[in-house]
Amino acid sequence: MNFLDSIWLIPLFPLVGAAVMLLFGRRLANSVIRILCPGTIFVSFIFSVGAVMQLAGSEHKVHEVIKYLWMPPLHADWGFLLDPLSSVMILVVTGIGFLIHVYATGYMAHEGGFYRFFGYLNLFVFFMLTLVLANNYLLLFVGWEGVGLCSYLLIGFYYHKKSAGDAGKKAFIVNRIGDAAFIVGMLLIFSIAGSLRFTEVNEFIEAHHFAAETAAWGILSTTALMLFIGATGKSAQFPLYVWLPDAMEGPTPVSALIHAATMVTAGVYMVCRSHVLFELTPMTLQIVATIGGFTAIFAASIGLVQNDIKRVLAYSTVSQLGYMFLAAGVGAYWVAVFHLFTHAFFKALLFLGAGSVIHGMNGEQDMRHMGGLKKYMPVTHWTMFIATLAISGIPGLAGFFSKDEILAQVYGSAHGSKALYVVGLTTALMTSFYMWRLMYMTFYGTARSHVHAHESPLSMTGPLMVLAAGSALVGWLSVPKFFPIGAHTFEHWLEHVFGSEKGGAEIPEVLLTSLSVAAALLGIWIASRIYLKVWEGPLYKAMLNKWYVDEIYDFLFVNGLAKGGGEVLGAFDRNVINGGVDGAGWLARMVSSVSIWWDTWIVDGAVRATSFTVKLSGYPVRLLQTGHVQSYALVFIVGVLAMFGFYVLR
Amino acid sequence: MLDAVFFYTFALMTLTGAVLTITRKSAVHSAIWLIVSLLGVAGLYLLQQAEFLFAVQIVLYIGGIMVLFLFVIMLVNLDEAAKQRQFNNQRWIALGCAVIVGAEILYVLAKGTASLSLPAPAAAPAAGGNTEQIAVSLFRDYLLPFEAASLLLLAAIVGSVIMAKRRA
Amino acid sequence: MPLANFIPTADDYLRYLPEIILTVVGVVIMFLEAVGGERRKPALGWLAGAGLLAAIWGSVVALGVGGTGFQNMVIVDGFATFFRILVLVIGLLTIVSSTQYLDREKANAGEFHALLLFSIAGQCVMASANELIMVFIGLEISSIASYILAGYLRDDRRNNESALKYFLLGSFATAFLLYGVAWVYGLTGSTNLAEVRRVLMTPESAPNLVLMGTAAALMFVGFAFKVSAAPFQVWAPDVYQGAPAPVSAFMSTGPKAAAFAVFLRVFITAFGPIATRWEPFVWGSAIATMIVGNFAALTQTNIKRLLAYSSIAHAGYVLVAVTAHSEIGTAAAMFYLAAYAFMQIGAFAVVTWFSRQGEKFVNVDDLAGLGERQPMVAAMLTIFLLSLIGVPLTGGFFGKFYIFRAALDSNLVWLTVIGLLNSAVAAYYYLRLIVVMYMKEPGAATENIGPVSAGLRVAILGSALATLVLGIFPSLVLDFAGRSAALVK
Amino acid sequence: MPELPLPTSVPLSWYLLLSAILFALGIAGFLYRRNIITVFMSIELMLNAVNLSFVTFSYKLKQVDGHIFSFFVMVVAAAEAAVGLAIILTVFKNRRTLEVDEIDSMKY
Repeated sequence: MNFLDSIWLIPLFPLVGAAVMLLFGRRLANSVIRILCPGTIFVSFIFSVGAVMQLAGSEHKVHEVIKYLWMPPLHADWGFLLDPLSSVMILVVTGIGFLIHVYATGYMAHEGGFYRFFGYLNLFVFFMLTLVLANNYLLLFVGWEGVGLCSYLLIGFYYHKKSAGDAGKKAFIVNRIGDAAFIVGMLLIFSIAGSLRFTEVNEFIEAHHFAAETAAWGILSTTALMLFIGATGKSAQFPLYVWLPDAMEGPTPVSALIHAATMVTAGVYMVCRSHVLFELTPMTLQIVATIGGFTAIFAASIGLVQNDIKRVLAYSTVSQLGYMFLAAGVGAYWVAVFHLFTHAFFKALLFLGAGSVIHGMNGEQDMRHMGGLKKYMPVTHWTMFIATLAISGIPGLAGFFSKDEILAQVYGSAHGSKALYVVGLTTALMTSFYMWRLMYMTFYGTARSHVHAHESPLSMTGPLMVLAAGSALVGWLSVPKFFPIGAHTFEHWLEHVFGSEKGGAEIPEVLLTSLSVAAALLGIWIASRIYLKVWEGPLYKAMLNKWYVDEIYDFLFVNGLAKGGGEVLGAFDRNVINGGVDGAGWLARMVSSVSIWWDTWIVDGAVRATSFTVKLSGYPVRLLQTGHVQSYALVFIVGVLAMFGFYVLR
Repeated sequence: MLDAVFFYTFALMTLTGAVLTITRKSAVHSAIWLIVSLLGVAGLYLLQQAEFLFAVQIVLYIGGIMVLFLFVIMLVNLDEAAKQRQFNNQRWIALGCAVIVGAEILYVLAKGTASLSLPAPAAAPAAGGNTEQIAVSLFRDYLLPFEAASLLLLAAIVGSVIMAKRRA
Repeated sequence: MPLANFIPTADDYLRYLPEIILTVVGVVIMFLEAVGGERRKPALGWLAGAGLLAAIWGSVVALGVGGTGFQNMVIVDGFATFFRILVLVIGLLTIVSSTQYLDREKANAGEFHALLLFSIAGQCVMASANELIMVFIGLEISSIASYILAGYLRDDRRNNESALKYFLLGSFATAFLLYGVAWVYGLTGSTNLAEVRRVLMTPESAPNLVLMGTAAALMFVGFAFKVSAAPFQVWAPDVYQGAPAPVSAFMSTGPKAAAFAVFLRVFITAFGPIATRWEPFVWGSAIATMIVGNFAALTQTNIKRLLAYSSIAHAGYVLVAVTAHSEIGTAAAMFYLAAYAFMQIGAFAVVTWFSRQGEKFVNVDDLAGLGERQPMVAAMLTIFLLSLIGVPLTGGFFGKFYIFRAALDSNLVWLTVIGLLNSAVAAYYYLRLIVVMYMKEPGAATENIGPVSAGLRVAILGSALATLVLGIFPSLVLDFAGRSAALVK
Repeated sequence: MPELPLPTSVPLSWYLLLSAILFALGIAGFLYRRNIITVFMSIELMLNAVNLSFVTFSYKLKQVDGHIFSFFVMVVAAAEAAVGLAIILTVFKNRRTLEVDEIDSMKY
């Protein structure tokens, strides 16, 4: 069977699934749905694997299948493009998508609207596959908006929760802003290259030898910047990241699939897809790297003190996406995709694990009420343990290889800088801290609630185990150059798209690797010092200590400094006396408090400002639309005056 | 010279009529002053050799439309209407705006007329009086608008009957 | 010239076939209404529908003998045919969605249909006008009929008010239009569009540009009123809110499409040579229209009023395409108007069904729980709203996409940016409807809601289908629009 | 009929200025009168201003096309008057008032 020419079928299977679910789902038994929906994704997965294998075997590493000339004047069609880049994406989408579907059959078993949930989920996969397989920007945009729409539907899945509805709405509207920029970018590309097909656009740009816009800001830079703004919306980068944490209102499998593994990486994919353009615009690349780096450290600092288990992961996702943009921004596209790939495994696993915990705790999401779950939920614990090791960057696991490579590239690439490297390294430290904080608060210590936690069913733990294996192993697809064993498959595979690496400055790889490992270990150590010590002690002391930390926070940022400088000194004293460990924790809290302050006042402020604007816009309307015919006529006359004035005064 | 006298007379009629139309309290008075103004305009038509329009103005506008207006004014309660406040709250702003619009049109006209070069007539007008010319033109070149106007009138008749008739 | 030259030829009549068919059918309907009994009432609706279908056929026939006719009074080209068919289809959808409404409100069906046909005939006249006098008469036929339709339920206070406001302000705006026409005539010596263009193109006979620009501005007032462009849009919310729901659907699409047709025709054909004169105020109006429409819609609680503001905003997007005054701009405007017509009529059809007798339920909150009670209708309304937002795979997306492409092509960068930001704002109020439909518990309005009548079902499904087809296969319409967008030969 | 000489003592533009003033007066009437019927009459003033312009231009151009346009304007004015007055009557029947600024049940 020729899988290569059948790639157009890959998105079609989930679409059929979605259509069946949404049209007849109500009449189907749950047991049928349970087979059918993951089944369609699995078939897509098989086709994807087949197609990728054949692509690997073929001479030409680009395969285009055009099914229908959709809009000939725009050079946009229902056409699909399989190349090493999209092949990575379809494997992630179908593979991890399948596992999450299986997981969801267990997780959602007791929820109403089972069929609708799976209908939307399948629809999402359809749009996601359309997005990554599209051979032109327009079809990519169709998928782009489609996944946004499904995300909106799935976040708001809990209809009765108003916050869910609001979160969905917020996600949709914030994304519209990014989309507006994307459309402009797309139109600019068309006006430059006269086509929207990736291959033709790239050929055009290469054939016309555009000079890189190093000196002055030009049309290419604008185009690339517009595309990047579009990406910041979908991939939750600063300042458009605000929707992602709220999106956690949705069911956990949705968070895992959409808000961790697939949809949010669409922006990274799109930037990498347009790498030919970005290569020519160093200034835009600089912006990409800066925004990426800033988002990474910023989101990580907020993640330090979140108490909702899913929100920790949400901020962590934002932070990791920042890493990917950081990589793309320094021109290391393949590394960005590599991190995207490994991240999909361990982050999906973390979310699913968190879901399993929430499931086991009967819906509890606050980590302060967890603890000691290790013995009740062994599988969940061990799989999450692996994922946490992976994300922290412990050598041998997936996250280590990709993150290490990013840091090395940031350090060594022509576009990179030492400052960004320090940012990345600090983020790595923070990441390992908050992830281990999560682990300690959830699984270790003593139980802090009376819920009888139970392990989840096999349909949920099965995918966890598969993902854990992935999190442990996929990193070996591309190891650092000085590593004695391991492959460079991933890098070489993507060289067909991004070209081989140009020899940059000599990178002290061993040193860099040691540094990042040290950062990871330091984070774990601090977390264990603070949380393990505290939670393992008597409950009383734990409460006391927690209270004390919160008090500082309250004092510093809620009650205000003016209330008593002496207490600040006292608090500082206690911290200094209590040693560097607590001091580091305090510092972390401080950094994080600033970020939280930003989040509450500026971000929520923006949300409040929106509703304020809505109210405000009512006033001019009242002034204009009085209901009186003659004041309407007066408005006419003012309009006429304005137009005449234009002629008279000019 | 004589035409100047006529012009000023008719112009005065037109303007006085118009000003009084929009300032008289009673709707009936307004309507009557409007008729005066329309007569003035009719006179101006005559001055510019538009005999046909002069006749139409008298017959259709004054004889038809204005009578309709008066009829409706009589139909609604006149006493009550006269007692009502005649000018609305925005009258000063409104007047100001109207003055500015007028001034701007005048300004543009004044500025423009200096260089107002009307195109030369395409062809010498056909022989015959104004009414005859109009007849020829109306039933040859403007046949279609003439027919379309019948549809307009039909729609208007149907419309006003629907609005006015008692509910079945 | 010999008299024979002035006798209209058979081809002339063929070119005018749609208008003739509509007039004849309209008259026949009124006649049958008078002689037929109560039982024949439903047949009148069928007859009107058949008349519209025949007129669509007539438009195609007319295109077969395309060209100018009746001493250059009309021009039948692809552009005219596109808009003729568009308003005819709009009429068809209005008729199927109004049958149940008329029944429910115990209104007279025969005269309603006759007036509707006359109004559409007027819009067809506008679409094919090649002479300002035809523009004017077509506009008036369409307007006079719609004044009456807006106040069709004459015992209803809101209907009255709507008709009165529409009528007074409409006449007011028409006076400006006419004053502009008078100046155009005085400055160029003709009211024929091609002739006006010729005069403006010839340097030696070109009139004073200040006066010409002012004339264009005065005419713009008239057109802007009809298309509800700022600052001449103020009437629209009141009128659409007050008029019967199917009539609002009709008024916010049919006359608007026809008015855009003449707007484009006049400004691009006749005033094309002085584009630099009118471009600035159309530009300003486009921005103001989008902003006013979208921001005013944010606070609305009445669905009809909300849709009225949204229709203003959409007029703003089309104005962006007009400002571009290029062929792709024209094609984009044509496509957008078609896509917009379906989504707007569809949304209004749902409102028609939902509002119940006397239009009791027209508030946004009344929709609560519709997704649960009537999932099919809710899904359809969702499609219309998504299209109004401009989500891909719906007609609204491609409409916007092409418009902004045309704008960028003409270097209207700011217009594009403001337009796109506006479409982001617009998502807010449309989504509110979706949220209410799906995420709120059913209230009094949705508890005892009856099924959708057959006619409305056809209207809703048809519009939804058209919206999706335009979104998935836009080239079907776009190719034709692109081919017929060349207004200047 | 012998052609009359152009009235040289009154420049043509004066007719246009007169027409402009008449138009502005119509606007003023529309904007500030409260009685709906008078408001409507103001529109008639504006239409007359338009007709005057048409006739003047027509005279200058030695054509009758302007006359014909004026004629159609009058026809339309008649049709509008019929429809408009009918609408005004129904409003009066329903509300017992002719004050235009009391007709404001729909706003904002």
